[in-house]
Amino acid sequence: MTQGILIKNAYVIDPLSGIRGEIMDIAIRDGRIVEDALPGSEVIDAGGCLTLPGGIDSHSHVCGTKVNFGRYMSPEDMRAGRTSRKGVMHVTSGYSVPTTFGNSYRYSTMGYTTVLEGAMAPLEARHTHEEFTATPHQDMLANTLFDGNWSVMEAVREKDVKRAAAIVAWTLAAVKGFAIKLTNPGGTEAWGWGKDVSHIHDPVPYFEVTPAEIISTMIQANEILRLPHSVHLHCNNLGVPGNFRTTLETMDLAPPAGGDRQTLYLTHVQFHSYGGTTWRDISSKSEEIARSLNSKPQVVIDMGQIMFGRTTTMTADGPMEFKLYMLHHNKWSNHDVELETGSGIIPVYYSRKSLVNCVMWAIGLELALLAKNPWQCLLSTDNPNGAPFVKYPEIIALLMSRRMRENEREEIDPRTEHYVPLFALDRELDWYDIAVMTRAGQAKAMGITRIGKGHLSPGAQADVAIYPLKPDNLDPSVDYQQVMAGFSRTLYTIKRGRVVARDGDVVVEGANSTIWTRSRVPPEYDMGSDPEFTRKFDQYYTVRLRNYPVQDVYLPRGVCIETEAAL
Amino acid sequence: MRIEDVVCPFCGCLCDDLVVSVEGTKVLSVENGCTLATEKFTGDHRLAHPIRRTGGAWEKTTYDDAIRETAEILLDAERPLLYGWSGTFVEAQTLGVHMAELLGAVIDNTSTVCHGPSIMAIQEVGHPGCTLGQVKNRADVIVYWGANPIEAHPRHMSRYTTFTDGFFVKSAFRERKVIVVDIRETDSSEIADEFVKVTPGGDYAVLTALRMIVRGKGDLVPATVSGVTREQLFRVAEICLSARFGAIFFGLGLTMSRGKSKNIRNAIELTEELNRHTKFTISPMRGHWNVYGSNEVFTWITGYPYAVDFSRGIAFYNPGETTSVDLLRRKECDACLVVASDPGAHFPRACAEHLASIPTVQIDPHVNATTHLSRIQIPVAVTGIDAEGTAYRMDGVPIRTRKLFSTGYPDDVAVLGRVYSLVKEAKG
Amino acid sequence: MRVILKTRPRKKPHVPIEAEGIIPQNFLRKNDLTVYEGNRERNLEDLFFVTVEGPAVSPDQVEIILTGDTGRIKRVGEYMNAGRIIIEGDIGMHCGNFMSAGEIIIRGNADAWLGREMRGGRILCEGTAGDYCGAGYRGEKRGMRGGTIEVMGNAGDFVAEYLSGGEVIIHGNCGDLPGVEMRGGTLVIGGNCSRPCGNMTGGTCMVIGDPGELLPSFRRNGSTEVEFGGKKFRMAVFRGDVANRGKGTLLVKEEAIISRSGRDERL
Amino acid sequence: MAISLVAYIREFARWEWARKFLAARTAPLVIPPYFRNYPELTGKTCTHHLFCMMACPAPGAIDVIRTPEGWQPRIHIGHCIRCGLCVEACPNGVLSSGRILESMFRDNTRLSFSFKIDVDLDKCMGCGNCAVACPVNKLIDAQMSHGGRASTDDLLLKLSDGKCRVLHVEKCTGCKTCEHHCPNEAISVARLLEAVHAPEEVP
Repeated sequence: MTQGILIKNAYVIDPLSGIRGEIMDIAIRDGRIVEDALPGSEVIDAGGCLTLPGGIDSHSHVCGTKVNFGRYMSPEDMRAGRTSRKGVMHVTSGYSVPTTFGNSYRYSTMGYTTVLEGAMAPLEARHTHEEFTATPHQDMLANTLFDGNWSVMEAVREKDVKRAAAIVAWTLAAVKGFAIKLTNPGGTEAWGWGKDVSHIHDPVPYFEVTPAEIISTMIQANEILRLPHSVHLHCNNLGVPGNFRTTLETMDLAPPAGGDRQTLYLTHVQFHSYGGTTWRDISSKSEEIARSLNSKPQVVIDMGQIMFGRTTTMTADGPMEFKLYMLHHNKWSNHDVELETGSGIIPVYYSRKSLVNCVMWAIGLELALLAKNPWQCLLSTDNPNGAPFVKYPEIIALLMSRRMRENEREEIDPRTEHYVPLFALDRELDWYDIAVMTRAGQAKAMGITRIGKGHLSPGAQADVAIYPLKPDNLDPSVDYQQVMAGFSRTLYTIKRGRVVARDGDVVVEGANSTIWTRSRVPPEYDMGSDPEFTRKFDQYYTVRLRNYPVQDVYLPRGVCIETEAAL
Repeated sequence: MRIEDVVCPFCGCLCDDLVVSVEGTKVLSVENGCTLATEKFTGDHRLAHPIRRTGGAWEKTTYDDAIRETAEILLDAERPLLYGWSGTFVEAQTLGVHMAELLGAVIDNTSTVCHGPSIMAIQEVGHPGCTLGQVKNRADVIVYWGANPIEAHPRHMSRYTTFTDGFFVKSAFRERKVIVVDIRETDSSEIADEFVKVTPGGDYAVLTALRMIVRGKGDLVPATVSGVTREQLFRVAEICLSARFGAIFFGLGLTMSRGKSKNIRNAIELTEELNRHTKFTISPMRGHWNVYGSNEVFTWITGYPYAVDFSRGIAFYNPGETTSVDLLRRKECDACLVVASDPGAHFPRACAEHLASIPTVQIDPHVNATTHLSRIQIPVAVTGIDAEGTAYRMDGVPIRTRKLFSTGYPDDVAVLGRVYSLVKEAKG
Repeated sequence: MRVILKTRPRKKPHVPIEAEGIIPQNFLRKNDLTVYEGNRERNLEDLFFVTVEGPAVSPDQVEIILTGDTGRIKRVGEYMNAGRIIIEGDIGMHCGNFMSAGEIIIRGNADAWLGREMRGGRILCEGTAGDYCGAGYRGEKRGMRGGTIEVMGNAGDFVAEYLSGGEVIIHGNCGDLPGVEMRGGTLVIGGNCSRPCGNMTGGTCMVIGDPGELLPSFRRNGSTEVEFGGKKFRMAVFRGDVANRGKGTLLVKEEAIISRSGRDERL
Repeated sequence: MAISLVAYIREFARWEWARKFLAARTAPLVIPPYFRNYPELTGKTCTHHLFCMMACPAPGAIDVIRTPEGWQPRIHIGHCIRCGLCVEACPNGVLSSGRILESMFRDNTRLSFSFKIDVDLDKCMGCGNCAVACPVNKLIDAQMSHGGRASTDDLLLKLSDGKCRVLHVEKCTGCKTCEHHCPNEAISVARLLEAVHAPEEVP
């Protein structure tokens, strides 16, 4: 193996470095981008093709208990996408919830090198980490669920922000998590009794705290701990017609931060932007949401785009999945996690014939088109909830081509246009916007630019994707088919300085790392020796405190981001 | 030396609060564990070294030779079966699946003879479940259906359900109602508030009747359904409906009786129906301590929880066709590797006979019924005693077992890793 | 065109053969098909003596005759869309999977999953059929969607599970839970069975013999007269399965109900 | 009819009888020290030891119930045989009957309970139901009642080497919860009631 790689004639867009499309060379050595290549480096001629930092998915469900249960309960889904062992590639199966290697290979061939698992229940963190090691071609991060955490809710009730922060710090370090995830805060605890919360001021049974209080406290705790990412929030009332009000109220909870840091990341906002009162009169409220977003630089969202076809929905939002089940009456799995959170899984089919689905489809696109700043609206499908991530290229094409949207308009329920503003939007995103929405924006929002993610400046991690697209002689608004094909399959995907995928095939065994965070707190805030915390742990969990933390052996290449908590 | 918080590698309860005293490589005492746990820690019938059968007799062999011969047997076979896996840890199971991929083998775990039907039912209708702590802290109604936890999971009731106090259940056995459904009185039915005695094979109809009552179609329920009176059915439905949080646990009495997966499906649909009124969950009582781990590993690598056939390169799954018992009954297999389980004791006679007629290799610490069917046996360390690794509790909570001391035995990963590299070498 | 495939003797006769390539449309141009014996890839000729008689211009004109030790051959006729396959003996699992047109005639017995997820065409089995005849795949919500399966002998358990279209006729007895989860189509059972149509939501099932134990979740809804095998029968009509909000129809012989009424308090 | 009535009066209205009836003098009635009436509440605080119930030989004669003021014994007159054992058994003098308390005080006697717990090791599966349900254990070790882990050896019962072991039988209050909840009938509690002279020190 040569010491390095030199990529010549690359059409580089590197938003974080301010490069908006220049033909240049990129030198790689020892897994990092360097100024100059070593003599004898392997030379890759990009031939003017689009070259971007490795793709980053800031919200995807690919590993862990509920994802695996999605696979477990869906042999019919596994019938699609089966490949046999080929070279270094393991067998893969599945379409909407592929096997770990399936996810990894498909992400790799799309140029993705970093993926954040959207929801990890702390108690079952070990499982997520085990699957991370079986998703070998992406660096992984895990959002850790705190939405129904009893200790946190008690701290919120006592209005003790510092204690909440200390609990978060202890938990993230124990389970090797990356950031705070709140999924329907309070609602998952209410679901322990088969209930839900109906708005952000609706108190949680017994704990008598409101979602708004949980969100605000956790935002403060997050900033006290100086975690790289902000609070990552799945709002209350997902998928309920009229829920845009909840979303707007929630956005108002985000305090402004210093600089251009966000204090709140709202995920899959498409599912939270519905007007109307029932499924019959559901309408798009993307304009209201975008207006609020455009006035709040402290908020970042991702789209949560849905795409037509079959998929599997899975979320920690247990009550929502049950409501969905009652609608579809197909199959339903639920998994409550003691003292922490819940989850639910059901398969769905988004149909072009369904007005509701068409409205949902339009809303996601509208959010991306109406958000003035691409750094504030990232591309996602909340894989696999809106659609499997393999649909990203199609979404990119839709965003870049008005013509493609018009063509799609012919295919969908004709009433859609009365409920959505999509077809009035002329905006077509450019290559730069896409680069922001698929990697640079993610890296910035997740706060991992410092460890060399999402950009190509010297010192950065050598995660590079070269797509068979030549922006100089391609008009994406016309040649959207080519855009789609190009983003589906890189010429080269380079991960930490190694070519991992070439022309759609993975060519090496992977060796990913897992990125986690640890906030140093003063000893009096160490929950591991807090009598009240440990007493409750001993009495109410079913595992021993000593058997709870994820051992280092589960992170063979762990990367820890340490912060100093302001406690 | 006293070692605290030891994880028990016996049943699916995976109790992790044992205190084990050891001296050198000997276990002196086990605290907090049940009889089965203590037996596992203190019992000692370990095979000292690999053995192979020549003619009618056993001869001692080396690890090198045994491993090489195992690889050869597997490489020669046209329909090899890799069976077992529930008594070992996740890392070894992972190797097993990768090996099956390369060999074009069928890989199957012990679900095939226990909760395979439950998995099939879950694949039809899903699984509203929860972790055991959720039951401990909230449940006021507990149903054991076709399960006898006292025998098979002795501490289930005292650690997770009936007797343990939880956050919202301060005085457990006074506040929780226990319903036991079975075809006969059992130890567990002794402590039930309501014992429902069903005629053998009648579970499906009883579940159907309960669903009807919960749905408000109770008028159609006849005076007795499979031996259960209409009055009792209504009483049971009323207890369930008035629960704040109910939990159903089902065992082999439901999975392995007439109707099989359809019984479980019906029970799951009853749970779903009850969720329209209150909160209910349902969970299988998994037997082997890490059988759920093998389901998880198989699933994340192949997409299917058990009975995965790689003979065509891709993963194919079809219980009834690719499950071990069916393969052996049809005499399809021409070689078998048994890891950490005892099919000789659990499989029907015809299957065991076929195992004896083909080259069967067993990787297991102990001499057991399968030893008598095997051509080679390779002893390994016992996970949870002299080896460590990940295991999944019956509710999906992963726990790392502890290694109490070192013996000279290699663990499953060491042995399988060497077989795997030989296979990899041969397959290029 | 007539293609005669006679099995060659094998060293390990129990190892299954997967031969989804054996369908009429594949024999129009070439005979070098791949089949699989266990985990080994084989040429058709390795496992069969192949004789081709006469020409054909379309798959409709192709008739395949399978003879010899055929009981271990799986997936024959999978995705078949025209022509005819005649199996002189027994046939292995998954015969006629997904077939959409054409005809399969089995002179012997068929193993499980006969006509799984079948879309159209006709399968005639002169012997007995195994479990899951005319059923679907694990986790899938729809089984057989069209066509006809006729079994002259008995069939196993879970016949026509998830049936959603087409017709399954079993002249003999069925095992447990025939028509379970049925949602459309027609199932006719000439003989006896037990617990028919558990959890059905749609479709029609008719049991001419003894329906064995009936589930409590069916509501009596009058009676009707049907004809089967040239005889007329007076049938009790049930609607259900009410436990599953079902709107299926189950027809059971009136005499069977009367003779049962002693032990079944509901009727 | 009239004649017989007259005869009747004549027979019974004899002077001798009337004189004796009106003029007789006997010693006043004294309640003997051994007389035991239905037990009454003395107003002392019941500590819910249930010794009264355990000592009572008549089925259903005494209950200890929770009232708004706290626990209190309740006597069911129809069942009570007035043996007074409950009065003697109560460690707190909650009940009184006749002069029992008085004479106990005078003679310095009392009834003492002790318990013997037998575990049939052949039947015991080590399920831990008894140890977790045990109300004494519950007071000593919350971890025990929350899932069966013994965090101390001060417990009355715990699992050791796969069987239930009795560690501190002297802590037993004889409630028999363990016995009621043992699925195998492997554990039994014997109550030993004996009269002792002068309250002994609890070892």
